[in-house]
Amino acid sequence: MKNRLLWPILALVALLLLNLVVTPSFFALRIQDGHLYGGLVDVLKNGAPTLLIAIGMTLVIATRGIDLSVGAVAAIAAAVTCVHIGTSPDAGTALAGMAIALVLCAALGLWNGFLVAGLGIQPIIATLVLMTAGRGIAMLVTEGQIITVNNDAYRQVGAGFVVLPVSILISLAVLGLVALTTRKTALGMLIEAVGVNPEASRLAGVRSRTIIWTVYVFAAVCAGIAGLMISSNVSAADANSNGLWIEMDAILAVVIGGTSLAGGRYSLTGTLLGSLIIQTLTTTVYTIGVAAEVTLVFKAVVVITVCLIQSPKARAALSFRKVAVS
Amino acid sequence: GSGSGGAGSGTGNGSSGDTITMGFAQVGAESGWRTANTKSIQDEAKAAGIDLKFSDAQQKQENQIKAIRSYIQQKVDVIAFSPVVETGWDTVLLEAKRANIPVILTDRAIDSDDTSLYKTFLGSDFVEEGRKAGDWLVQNVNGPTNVVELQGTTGAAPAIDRKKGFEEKIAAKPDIKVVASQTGDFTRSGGKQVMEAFLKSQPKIDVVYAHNDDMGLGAIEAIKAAGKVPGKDIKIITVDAVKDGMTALANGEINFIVECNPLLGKQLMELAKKVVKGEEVPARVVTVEGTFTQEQAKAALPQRQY
Amino acid sequence: MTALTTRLPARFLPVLATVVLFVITFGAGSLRYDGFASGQVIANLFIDNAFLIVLAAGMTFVILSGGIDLSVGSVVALSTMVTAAGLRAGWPVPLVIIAVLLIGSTLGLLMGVVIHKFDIQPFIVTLAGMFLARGLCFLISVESVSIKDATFREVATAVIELPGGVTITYNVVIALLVVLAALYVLHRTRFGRTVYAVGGNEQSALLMGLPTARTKVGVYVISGFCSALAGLLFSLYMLSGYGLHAVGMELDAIAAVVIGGTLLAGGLGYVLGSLAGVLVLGTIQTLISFQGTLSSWWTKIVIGALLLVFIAVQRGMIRGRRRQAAVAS
Amino acid sequence: MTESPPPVVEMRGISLAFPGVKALQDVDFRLFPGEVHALMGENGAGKSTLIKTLTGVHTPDSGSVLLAGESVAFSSPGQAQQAGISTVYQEVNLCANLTVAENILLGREPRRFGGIDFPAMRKRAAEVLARIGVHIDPASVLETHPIAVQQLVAIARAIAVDCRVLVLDEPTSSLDAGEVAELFRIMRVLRDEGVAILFVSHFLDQVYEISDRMTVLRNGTLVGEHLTSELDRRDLISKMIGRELGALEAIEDASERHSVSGPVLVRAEGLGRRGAIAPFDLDIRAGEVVGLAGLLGSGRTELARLLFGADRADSGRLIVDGTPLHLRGPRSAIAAGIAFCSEDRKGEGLVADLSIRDNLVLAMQAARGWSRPVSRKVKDSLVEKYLTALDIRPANPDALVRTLSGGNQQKVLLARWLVTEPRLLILDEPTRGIDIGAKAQIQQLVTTLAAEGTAVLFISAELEEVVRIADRIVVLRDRHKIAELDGGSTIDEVVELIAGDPVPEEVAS
Ligand SMILES: Nc1ncnc2c1ncn2[C@@H]1O[C@H](COP(=O)(O)OP(=O)(O)OP(=O)(O)O)[C@@H](O)[C@H]1O
Ligand SMILES: Nc1ncnc2c1ncn2[C@@H]1O[C@H](COP(=O)(O)OP(=O)(O)OP(=O)(O)O)[C@@H](O)[C@H]1O
Ligand SMILES: [Mg+2]
Ligand SMILES: [Mg+2]
Repeated sequence: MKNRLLWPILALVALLLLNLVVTPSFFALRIQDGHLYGGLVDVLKNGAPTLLIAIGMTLVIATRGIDLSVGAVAAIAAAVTCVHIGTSPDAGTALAGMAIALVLCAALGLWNGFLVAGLGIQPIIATLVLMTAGRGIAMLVTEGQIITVNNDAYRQVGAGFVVLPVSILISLAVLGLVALTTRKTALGMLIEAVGVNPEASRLAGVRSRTIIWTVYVFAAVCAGIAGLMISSNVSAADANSNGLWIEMDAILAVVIGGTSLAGGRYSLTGTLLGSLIIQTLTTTVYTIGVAAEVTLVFKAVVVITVCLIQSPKARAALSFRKVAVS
Repeated sequence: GSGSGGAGSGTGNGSSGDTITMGFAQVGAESGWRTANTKSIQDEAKAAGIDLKFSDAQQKQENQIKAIRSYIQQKVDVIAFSPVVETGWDTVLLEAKRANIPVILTDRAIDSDDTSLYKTFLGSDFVEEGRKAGDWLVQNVNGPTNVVELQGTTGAAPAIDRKKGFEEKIAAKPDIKVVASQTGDFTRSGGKQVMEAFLKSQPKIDVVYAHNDDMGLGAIEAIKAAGKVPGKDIKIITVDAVKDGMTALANGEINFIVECNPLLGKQLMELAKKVVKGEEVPARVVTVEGTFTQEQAKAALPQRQY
Repeated sequence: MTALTTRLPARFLPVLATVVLFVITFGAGSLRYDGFASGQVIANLFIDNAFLIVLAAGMTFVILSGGIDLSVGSVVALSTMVTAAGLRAGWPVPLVIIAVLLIGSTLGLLMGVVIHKFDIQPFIVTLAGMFLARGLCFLISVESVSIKDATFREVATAVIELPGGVTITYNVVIALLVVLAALYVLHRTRFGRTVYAVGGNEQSALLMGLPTARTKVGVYVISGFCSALAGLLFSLYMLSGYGLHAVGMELDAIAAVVIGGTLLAGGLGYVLGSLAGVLVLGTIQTLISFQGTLSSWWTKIVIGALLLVFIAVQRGMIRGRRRQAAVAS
Repeated sequence: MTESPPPVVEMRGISLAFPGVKALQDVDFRLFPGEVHALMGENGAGKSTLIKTLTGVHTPDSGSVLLAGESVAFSSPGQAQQAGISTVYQEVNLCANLTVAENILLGREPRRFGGIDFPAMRKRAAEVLARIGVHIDPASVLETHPIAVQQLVAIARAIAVDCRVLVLDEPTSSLDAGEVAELFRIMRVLRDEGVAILFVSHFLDQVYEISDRMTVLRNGTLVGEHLTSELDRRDLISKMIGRELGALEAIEDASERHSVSGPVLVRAEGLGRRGAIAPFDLDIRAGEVVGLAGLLGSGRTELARLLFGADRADSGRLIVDGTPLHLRGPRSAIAAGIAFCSEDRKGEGLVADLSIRDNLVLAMQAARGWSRPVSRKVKDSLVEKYLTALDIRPANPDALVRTLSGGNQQKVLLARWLVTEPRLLILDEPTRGIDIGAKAQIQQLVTTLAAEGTAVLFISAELEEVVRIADRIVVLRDRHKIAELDGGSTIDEVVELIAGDPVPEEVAS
């Protein structure tokens, strides 16, 4: 278990070191306006939404599902909140807006859960419905405009600091909460059981439907909060670009973290590492000055290298000669 | 509720009646700019009494082609569309030509040797926009200047052209150097993230050139978070002139905006009527576009519609 | 009809349901819109989706084997880019075609080998493949490149007249040939059946002594080849090469396959289902452009809603049929 | 040994370790042409692992494999197959989504014009099946058949080709006497043709009936190689378990029958499901062991599934403690104190990727709901209790169930339901793949449970077992309940009923 996480950690460290070599100031931290400021802080702050969505996604994937709609749900949450806030600078309005948005997200999660657990539709296609329509709904809410708000309370969610960025604190808190809930209760085990062998779980009396339903709702709420972070970070809701392709990043984070898309055993720590690796990669591209044309090739090379490092088989193949010699 | 009334059908062969049927294949609704563009076209079509068939291609060129093909099938009187990419239109436009349906391009020309494929092209010139931005910079800075560039989506035509035009102009002054250039995908979050990274990796940044207002607005947030003053410590040039950008310009956070006008509707409808009647139209109609400094922005802001 | 359906094994039901639904949707469109019920509209469905049909056929192999290929859209883009750049550089057409097909198959082969040899999840490997292929496009050229080659243009604009004045393009013919070939390979060859076996239970397939390694790598080669071929068709369709072509098309292909009744977990599904799935997606689009009054956001919402109606009804039909079949037996 | 022909398979000094387990340590093994060679040992002794090492599934850490005198190192089962080693692995390892014919012939299907010739393939498959006395539609999908039929299909696959070596790892665990006889007939024919047959079974009768020679493993080490004729049962058992036999016999004696007259715990009235089992009546009393007897496919499993609510009944009702129970699914059955231990432990029983501990408490936990976790302490004590009670090996609660030997997996599944302390325990083939010691243990467990007031519904393909332990025997035929017999009945009586005339039409639904 610990051994398995060693390699993602190494990959992350290697990426960070690459930054250090190219930009020596990357690790520099200073206090700016009462909070930490520096490259690492950016990684945490910008990685927070992906991490949050990836946490929800981990549980969904553990039940053998997948949720493609998280990006659209994030956009809806952002749109609803910003439209609700409008020009108001009130903290109360912001809170109310966020509450409405998250309740809506929970409802969207129920909807996904209904399609998957209730109607038995394959998750990828069931959530594709909301992925497509959801962005339309978000645009309907904003009427295709970017809704800019000027609300300090709202700004805190994505751009605020309590020494560290508020967004990463939220994501880590959710991570801790999920870790605790799944470990201290039997939820984690039951989720894995449903993911590994749904029929055996049913015959053992596990409420698979309720569990599947729960994880989709949870994933949607996570996506909603992430959407709030993304839009709060720039104080604007953009129904088109908020959370665009974030489902791919989240799934990638989960998978790099060692959770199999085939369901079953999952690792939240792995997901945390996966998210950090992905965000570090993105930030690295900006900091070390990879030309825009080469960015994708660079990403491809890094992703595949990270995976090769992690794969026991690849390592065995690489170290084979050494073993043979010694 | 349902946004799709029963209207819109039942036209089919509009050539017989007086009302003109226009098929408009929009790229998508990927930005506020585009939405304003769509709205202008829809409003002006209504005002001009033109029956508009509108389709949104969800940012995919192939969908646009499909829509155009379906307009040909529906025998509309005139087809208009915004080709975000220059290439890839020949086949379907040839079909339109065979079906005797005139085509108007908006926004951008196409790259085809056969100019008979379309009647006219109405739109802005992205390279020119880049040049305007470059011009302003050349005239307004002295001494060594480090510029960071926030590019649009890699490969997107406005991104390529605005970069090209800009580079063309600043080449005249070797003091001006683009020290970093990265794509911010035309979004605020993208602009902010890239700018955050630039602020850490570049020791000295004097100017930000953003390919659209949104990335510029994102960059402003990043600059503020770094404890610098946007517009003063770091000058900002953007393109588009949407309302939010203009507000920032009026507030002194942006220094210069090159306009890219989405309100093509009126001109388009006029052209369409002429084209359907068979009148001669100029092969190229340039939209009226200007540039804004901070003072001009303050004056123009109250009338800004989008 | 009932006699037929009760005799049909349950596994054909999703495909059947898709086809029936397609017919119903099309009928509904014909009633609602003038000019919808024409042969050319159907032909356009094929013309406009020929490349997607080819992609979906390749994707069917991968998904049947229990994998997934996210790189297909990017490989299409890369293929258009290579085609356009190659022709611009004056390469002869056959050379371009061979080069494109080789590049696509090689990419598939590489991904397959990494997936199999190093036991890395297909999702990541093909996602990296997706980045790589699109990145290579931009390395060739950031701008779009027009295809001016005369032969290419001729083939692209040539039409085949069918009885009734309906015209189709060569793309359609190629796409249908690919479907036929896929049908043959999947159902008549050992490789095809092994694809199903591996998708059903890889461990068992291995213990049964089947060549799982070759099969697993093979499906990615096929998918890579199909993507390259789809890229060629796309080049003919667009007459241009561009790094931003076919963005997100992998999702369309996957959606078509899954709507066609193929199980994402592998082992169950049919190419004909995927073909029906593509046609369904195409019909939804045609319906929307015939409606012609939807705003951008309503377009998305309606696409989602139609998709939902589609899969929900399909699901209902399958369930109902199963129950009926159980009662009848 | 003085055999003239050289061994066709020779394994020398084979060692293989899995993380935490030394599965094989320096094992030698020889297999001669024209013999049936039984590989014997307790659950987890390493039999399946040795077989998988031979066929290239596992690569040994050390040691060598010789085939007809030549050193071989297969890297996949496919290669072993090409070299003439045909294998039936312990769990049914076929592709449930393919047809029966494909499962039998895939990889060597008849072809025409380059493509598979399906009519010929079905014909050929039907022939092979007929050889072992199975008559099912070769075009049907494998997963529509019960596990026993699947096992027969796996055997058919193995004998469908000409082979030098036939390996059968517990092929008979789900089969009833008739099919076993059929299989043995084929095995004898093949042996006489010079095929070397490696056979694994926990049924000593079968082993003594068919095998010429045996190799005994214990804890991954070689105990010895013997001619069957020279090793009697007592010695064999003590070699397998490593101690004297006394303990075992004591257990067997304990399974005394008694008649029960307690209150009716569960009553089925006209319960039935079309296509599965005709409506039946059944009373099960607390403390009673009811055996279900019938041929393969007679509907025993279907009956059990209805009682548990795994399938929905479309007629009749179920009465528990005198009040009708509306069975909405397994959950309501579990809540009413009913437990069902499925015959298909791989597909419907265990959660392979979870640990022994999690599998053990799964049903109990599911009943409590996710928010009330079984405390670590309770878990540990339960796990501890059942690991020792059922002698599950390795006794490491964190080991993934996937890595256990077949017999040990079966024990884990059984333990899962014992943990819930059910009032009615339905056991569908609970002794499948379980070694002789453990089998006696389980039988005794059933008796003890019954003595403590638990009702047990016991299904087994092994009639002796049913007759020995049941207080009452319900006989099924062609998916109809045809008779109930008292505990004192003999096997012959039961067999007569099972194999009797077809059910008259009017009884059928
Ligand atoms: N893949 C694996 N990983 C870890 N341990 C394993 C694995 N496969 C088998 N083992 C262990 O190796 C030992 C031998 O198992 P094996 O399956 O060979 O037993 P067996 O003799 O066939 O028993 P049974 O009669 O129950 O089938 C067991 O302790 C088992 O837990
Ligand atoms: N999933 C299924 N689909 C269709 N028919 C089935 C299915 N499962 C079982 N059957 C059929 O139902 C009949 C009863 O099967 P069942 O498993 O109840 O028999 P059984 O007496 O328990 O036999 P076994 O000895 O195999 O356990 C068999 O004829 C079988 O072919
Ligand atoms: Mg075994
Ligand atoms: Mg049974």
